[in-house]
Amino acid sequence: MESVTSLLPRLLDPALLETYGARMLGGFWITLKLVALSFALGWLLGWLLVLGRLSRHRLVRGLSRGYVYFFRGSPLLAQLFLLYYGMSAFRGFWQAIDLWWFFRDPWWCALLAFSLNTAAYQAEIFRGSLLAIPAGQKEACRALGLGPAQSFLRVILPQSMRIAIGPLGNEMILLVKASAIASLVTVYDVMGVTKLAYSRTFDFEIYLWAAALYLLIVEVLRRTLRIMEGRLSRHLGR
Amino acid sequence: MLDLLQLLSWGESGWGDALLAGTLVTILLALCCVPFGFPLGLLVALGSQSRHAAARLSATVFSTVFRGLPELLTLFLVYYGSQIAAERLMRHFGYEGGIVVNAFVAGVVAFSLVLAAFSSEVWLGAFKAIPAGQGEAARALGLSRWTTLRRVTFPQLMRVALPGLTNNWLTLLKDTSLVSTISLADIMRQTSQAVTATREPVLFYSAACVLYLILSAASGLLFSRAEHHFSRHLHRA
Amino acid sequence: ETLRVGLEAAYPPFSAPSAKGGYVGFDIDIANALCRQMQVECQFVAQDWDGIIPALMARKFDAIISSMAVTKERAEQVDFTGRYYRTSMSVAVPRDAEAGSLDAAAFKGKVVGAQSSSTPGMYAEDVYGKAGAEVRLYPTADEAGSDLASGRLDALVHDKYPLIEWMRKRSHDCCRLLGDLPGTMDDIAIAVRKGDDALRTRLDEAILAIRADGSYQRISQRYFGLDIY
Amino acid sequence: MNAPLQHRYLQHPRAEDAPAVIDTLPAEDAPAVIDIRGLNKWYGDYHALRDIDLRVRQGDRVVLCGPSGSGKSSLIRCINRLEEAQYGRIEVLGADLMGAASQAAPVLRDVGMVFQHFNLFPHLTVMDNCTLAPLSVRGLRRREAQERACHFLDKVGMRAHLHKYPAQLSGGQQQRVAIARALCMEPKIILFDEPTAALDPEMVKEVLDVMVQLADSGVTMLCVTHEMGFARQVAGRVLFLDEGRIVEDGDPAAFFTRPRSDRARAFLRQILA
Amino acid sequence: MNAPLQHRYLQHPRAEDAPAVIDTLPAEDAPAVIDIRGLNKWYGDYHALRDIDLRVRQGDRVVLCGPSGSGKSSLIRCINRLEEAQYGRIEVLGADLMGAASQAAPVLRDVGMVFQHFNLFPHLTVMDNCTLAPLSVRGLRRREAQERACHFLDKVGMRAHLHKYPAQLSGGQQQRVAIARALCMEPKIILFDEPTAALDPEMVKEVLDVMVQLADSGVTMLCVTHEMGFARQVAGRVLFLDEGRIVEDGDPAAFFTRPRSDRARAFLRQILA
Ligand SMILES: Nc1ncnc2c1ncn2[C@@H]1O[C@H](COP(=O)(O)OP(=O)(O)OP(=O)(O)O)[C@@H](O)[C@H]1O
Ligand SMILES: Nc1ncnc2c1ncn2[C@@H]1O[C@H](COP(=O)(O)OP(=O)(O)OP(=O)(O)O)[C@@H](O)[C@H]1O
Ligand SMILES: [Mg+2]
Ligand SMILES: [Mg+2]
Repeated sequence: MESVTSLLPRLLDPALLETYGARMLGGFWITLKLVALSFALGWLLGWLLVLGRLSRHRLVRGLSRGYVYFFRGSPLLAQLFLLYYGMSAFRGFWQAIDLWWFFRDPWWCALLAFSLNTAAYQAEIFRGSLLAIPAGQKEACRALGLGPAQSFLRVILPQSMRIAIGPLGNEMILLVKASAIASLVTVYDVMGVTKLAYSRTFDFEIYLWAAALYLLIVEVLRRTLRIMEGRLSRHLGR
Repeated sequence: MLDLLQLLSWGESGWGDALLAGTLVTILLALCCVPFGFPLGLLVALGSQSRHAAARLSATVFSTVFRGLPELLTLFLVYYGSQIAAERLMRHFGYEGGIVVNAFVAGVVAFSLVLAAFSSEVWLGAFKAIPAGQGEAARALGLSRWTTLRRVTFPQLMRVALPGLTNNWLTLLKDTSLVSTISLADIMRQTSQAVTATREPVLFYSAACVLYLILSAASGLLFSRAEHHFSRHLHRA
Repeated sequence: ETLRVGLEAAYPPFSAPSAKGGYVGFDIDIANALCRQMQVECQFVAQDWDGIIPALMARKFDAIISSMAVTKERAEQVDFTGRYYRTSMSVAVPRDAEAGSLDAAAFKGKVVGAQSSSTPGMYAEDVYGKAGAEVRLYPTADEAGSDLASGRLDALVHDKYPLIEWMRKRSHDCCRLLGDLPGTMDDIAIAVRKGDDALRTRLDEAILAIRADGSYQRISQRYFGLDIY
Repeated sequence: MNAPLQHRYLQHPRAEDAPAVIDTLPAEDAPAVIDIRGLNKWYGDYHALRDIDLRVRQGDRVVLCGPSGSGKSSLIRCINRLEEAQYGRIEVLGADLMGAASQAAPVLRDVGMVFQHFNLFPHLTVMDNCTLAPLSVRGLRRREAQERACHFLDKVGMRAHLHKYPAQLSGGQQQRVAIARALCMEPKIILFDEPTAALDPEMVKEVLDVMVQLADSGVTMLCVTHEMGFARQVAGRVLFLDEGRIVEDGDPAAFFTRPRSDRARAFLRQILA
Repeated sequence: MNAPLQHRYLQHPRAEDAPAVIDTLPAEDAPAVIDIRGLNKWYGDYHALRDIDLRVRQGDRVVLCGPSGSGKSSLIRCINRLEEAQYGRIEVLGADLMGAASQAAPVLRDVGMVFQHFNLFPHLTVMDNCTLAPLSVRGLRRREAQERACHFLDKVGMRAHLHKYPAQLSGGQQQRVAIARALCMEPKIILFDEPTAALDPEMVKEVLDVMVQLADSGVTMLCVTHEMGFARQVAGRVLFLDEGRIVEDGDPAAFFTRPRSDRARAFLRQILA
C-alpha cells in the first residue's frame, strides 16, 4: 500500500495536477459533449442523406452524392475553418436575418462543422449496411402490405444497425480524436488543453494523461459496442 | 479577383508551386504507408482470430492502443521516442553525437501503425463475410494454409474490404497533415504558411480543399477500378 | 560550418514565409547578421510552434531564433542567450468600442482573444481571465485578429510590434490600439540546448558585436523605424 | 450398375393411382379474382413473360410448374406487384394493378405471399413476426392480433414456439411460421413460391399437410412447386410454363397422363424418369 | 380433400421393383480404407456422435441417411477432419486421424469431398477451380493439371464451360464442377454431403447420373443423401443414423423392405408415405 502511495506522486505530478487537472477534465467534458451531440445530429442527417442517395429524383441523388463526396474528400480542419472564418465575412447578412448569434459562437460553429462532416461518413456506413440486407426482407414487407415508414422502422433499421455498428464505432473513435481540431476555433477539448499545458510546462507527462484518457474512452466505447452488438444479434444465438 | 489568382500562380509572387510541393509530400507520405499499413492490419486481423490466446491479446491491444492514441502522440512517440532510445543506446556504446531520425520515415512508421489499427477492423469484418465453406473446401482439397490465404481467402476478402479500406485511405490522406508538427511541409502546412504570408485564409483553405478533393477523386477512381477487378466474377457473362 | 536555426515562420513582421520559398522578417535578418558575424552559414528550419522546443532538444536544429520570450518554464528546458530585443504587449479593440481602460476589471464579461502558447496568451488567461473575462486562445494571432475584426472578440492581446504590423496591413481599419500593457516588458532571446554553452557564448558575443557595428540598428530601423533593443 | 437411374419421382403416373375427384372445385361461373390479359415482361432485353392470359376464379387451387428459368416466379411476383410488367393488364380482386401504386395498395393487403426462403424477420420473435402487419396495417388491437396469431400458429402446429427467434427454428418450422404470418392477414389470395424446395423429406410432409388444410378452407391458392405429389393431390388446375409462355393449362390428371405440348412431355419424362 | 397426402417418395418399395443385383460389390476381405472405432463427438454439451463403429472397405459405396440432426454431416466431416472428435479412433487409409495434423495431412489429400452448397471458389474460373489444388498440392505442371481438369470436366459434361465463373452456372452445373474439382485430386475416397438437396428435379438427375458413372469407376464413396432412388440403385450398403448412433447397417434391399429398428421404420413410413 505504501509503495502505491509513494509511486502515485511520481506518476502524477501534484503541482501539474493542481494546475491542469481541472482544465483537463473540462476538456474531457467538451470532447464528450461535442462528440455525442455531433454524432447524434450526424446520425439523423446521415439517414436523410441515404434517403437522398436512394431517391428516385436524379437531382436529389446527385446533391446527396456531392455532399458526401465533398465532406469525405476534404479535411475537417479546412471545413471548420471555412465555416467559422468564412461565415464571419458575411456578418452583415447574418445580423440581418438574426442568425449572427449562432455563427458568432465558436461552439455552435464547431458543432455544426462536426455534424456536417460525420453525417457524410455515417451516410456511407448506413448505405453499406442497407445494401447488405437481403432483398427478401423488403419484399416480405411489401407482401404484408407494410407502409414504407413501418417497413423502415420495424424491419430494416433494426437489422441494418447490427451491420453498421462496427464501422460506426470506428467513426466515433475518429470523431473523438478529431475533436482536437475544434481548438482551431478556440473550443478546447482534451487534446487542446493538453497541447496548451504542454506549451507552458514542457512536461511530456501531460501527454501521457491525455493518452490514458483517450485509451479509456476507446476501451469503454469498445465494450459498450460489444454489448450493443450482442443485444442486436441476440436473435442469431441459438 | 486577378490578385487572388495571382496568389495561386507559379513563380515569384504565387504559392502554386509551394502548394504543389505540399501535395507531393502528402501523396508520397500516404502512399508509403499503404504497403506497410494494410498488410500489417491484415496480420493483426489474422492475429485476433488466432487459436493462441497470446496472439489474440496482442492483436486486441495493438488495435485498441493505436486506434485510441491520438495520432499526434503516436507521431511524437515514434519521432522523438525512437531518437531518444537510439541516442541512449549509442551513448551506451560510447558514441556521444546526435542522431537524427528522418522526419519522413518517422511519419511513415507512425501512420502505418495507425492505418494498420483501423484497417484491421475492416479486414476483420470482411473475414466474417466470407462463408465458412470456402475454408472447408480448401482444407478438403488439402491446400496449405498459405495457399488458402493467398489464392482463396484474400481475393474474396478484397472485394468486401475495399469500401472500408477506401474510408481508411481517405482518413489517412487527411491525417498526414499532422506531420507539420515534425517539420514536414505537407498541403496543410503550406496552406497555413501561405495564409500567414498573404492573410487570405479563405482563398487558401478553399484551395487546400480542392487539392484534397482532387486527390480523393483520383484515389476513388483507383479504388473503384480495384473493386471492379475483385468482383469481376460476379458480372454475368 | 553551418548553424541550423529553428523558426516558426508565422509571426510577421519577425518571421514569415515568402512566396519565393525562403523566409523573411526581422528574426531572419538578425539571424543572418549573427551568422555573418560568427562566420558560419545559416540554415533555416521551419517548425510548428507547438513542437519547436522538443525539436531543438531532439537536435533538429541548434538554436531557436523565433522571437521567443524568456519565461521561467522555458528556461527550465532550454538555455537562453541575452536578449536581442524587448517587447511589451498591447491591446487592440474594435474601432467603435467605448472602452478606454486597460484595467483588468474593465474587461469583466468581455471576450478577450490571444494566441495560445504565447506570453500574451498566458497574460490574458492569468490577468483578464481571473478578472472575469472570457478568454479565447487561437492557434495564431491572425485568426484572433480576424475575429476581432468580425466582432466576435471585444479585445485582442498581442505583442506590440506584430499587432501594429497587423493593423497596418489590414486594408480597412476596423480596430484601434488601446495601448501598451504596463509591466509586460519581456526579453526576447535565442534558445539553445541546455548545456550548449559554447554556442550560447558565441551567440551572445555576436549579438553584442552586431550592435556595436550598427548592423542591428539598421535592421531595426528598416522594420520599425526605431531601435527595439 | 448400368441400370437406368430412378429417383425422386420414381413412379410413372397411372390411372389407378389418381386421387379421388376433388370435391371442392369452384363453380365454372365463380367470379375471377385474378384476371391477367396479354401480360409481357422484360428484364432489360430478356423477354421473361410472353402474352400471358390467365383467369383464376375464387377458391381455385392452381399449381405452376415448368423448367428452371421459365418465368414461374416472375409471374406470381407480378400478381403481387413485386415486379412491374411492361405490357398487358392485371386485375386482382377487381383492382387494376398496372395503375398507380396508391390504387393497388389496399388490394394487395388481401394478397398474401409465402417465399421460397421464408423471408421471416430475423430480429423478431415468431409472435412478433405474425402480429407486426395485423397491428400496423389492419389496425388491430394487440390482444386481437395476438389471439389471431395464436390461432393460426396453432393451426400450423407452431403454438409452442411463440417466443423463439427464426434462427432457433428448423427449416420446416420456419416455413410454417411464414405461412401463419401470411394467414394472419386473412388474405383472400395466397401465393406460394416453391414452399418446399429448401426442406428435407420429413419437413416437406409437414409443410404440405398445412397447405392441404389451407386448401380445404377455401382460400384461393397459387403455388409454384415441383412436388408433383402435391400437384396431383391438391391442385384443381396445373399450369405449365416454358420460356415465359403458359403452354399447358388443365386439370392434373390430364396434365400428367396426356400432356399436349412436346416441352411438357420432355419435362415429365425427365422428372418421372 | 382428405385423402392422405402422397409426395416425393410416393411409392412403397416392393420386391419386384428392386434393382438388378449390383455386380461390383467389394469382396468381403478387401482392406478397410476407413476404420472407425468407438467414436464420440460433442458440440459443447450436445452429444452429436455416440460410439460409432464403422469399417468401409475399398470400393464400397455407402449411403448415409437418417432424420435431420442425426449426425450424418458430423460423421463424414470427422472422416475428413473438418471436425475433431473427442474420443475414439479414426483410421483412414492406414493413418491415424486423431493424432497430429502433420501426420494426417498427406492422407487427407486422398480424401475428396463434395459439399451440399458446392463451395466453389467464386473468384476463380471453372478451370482454375479444378487446377488450383493439383498445381499447389500435388505439384503437377500446369499442362498436366489442365489436361487432367479437361478430362474430368468432360466426364461430367462441363468441358464447354471452362472459362466461366461459378456465378455464371446453374446449380446443377456448379455441383458437377464441384465433383470434377474433387476428382482432379484423384482421391481414393470421396465424400458427398447431400449433393442434390439444393437442386430442382431436372438437375438432380444430371448430378446423380455423374455419381453413377463415378461409382462404376471403383472409387470408395460415402454419400449422405435423401434420394432413396439413388440409395436403392447405386449403394452397396445403407447406414441409418439416429441421435448420433448407427442404428441400421445393411444392404439397401434389406433396409427398405425389412428395417430392423423402430426409428428407421418410422422414418421410412414418413418419407414413403
Ligand atoms: N432481376 C433479373 N434480371 C435479369 N433477368 C432476370 C431477373 N430475374 C429473373 N431473370 C430471368 O428471367 C427468367 C425467369 O426467371 P424466374 O425467376 O421467373 O424463373 P423461374 O421459372 O421461377 O425459375 P426457377 O425454377 O429456377 O425459380 C430467368 O431466365 C432469369 O434468368
Ligand atoms: N457447430 C455446432 N454447434 C452445436 N451443435 C451443432 C453444431 N453442428 C451441428 N450441431 C448439432 O449436432 C447435431 C448433428 O448435426 P449434423 O449436422 O451432423 O446433422 P445431420 O444429420 O447432418 O442433419 P441434416 O440432415 O439436417 O443435415 C444437430 O442436432 C445439430 O444441431
Ligand atoms: Mg423461381
Ligand atoms: Mg447435414
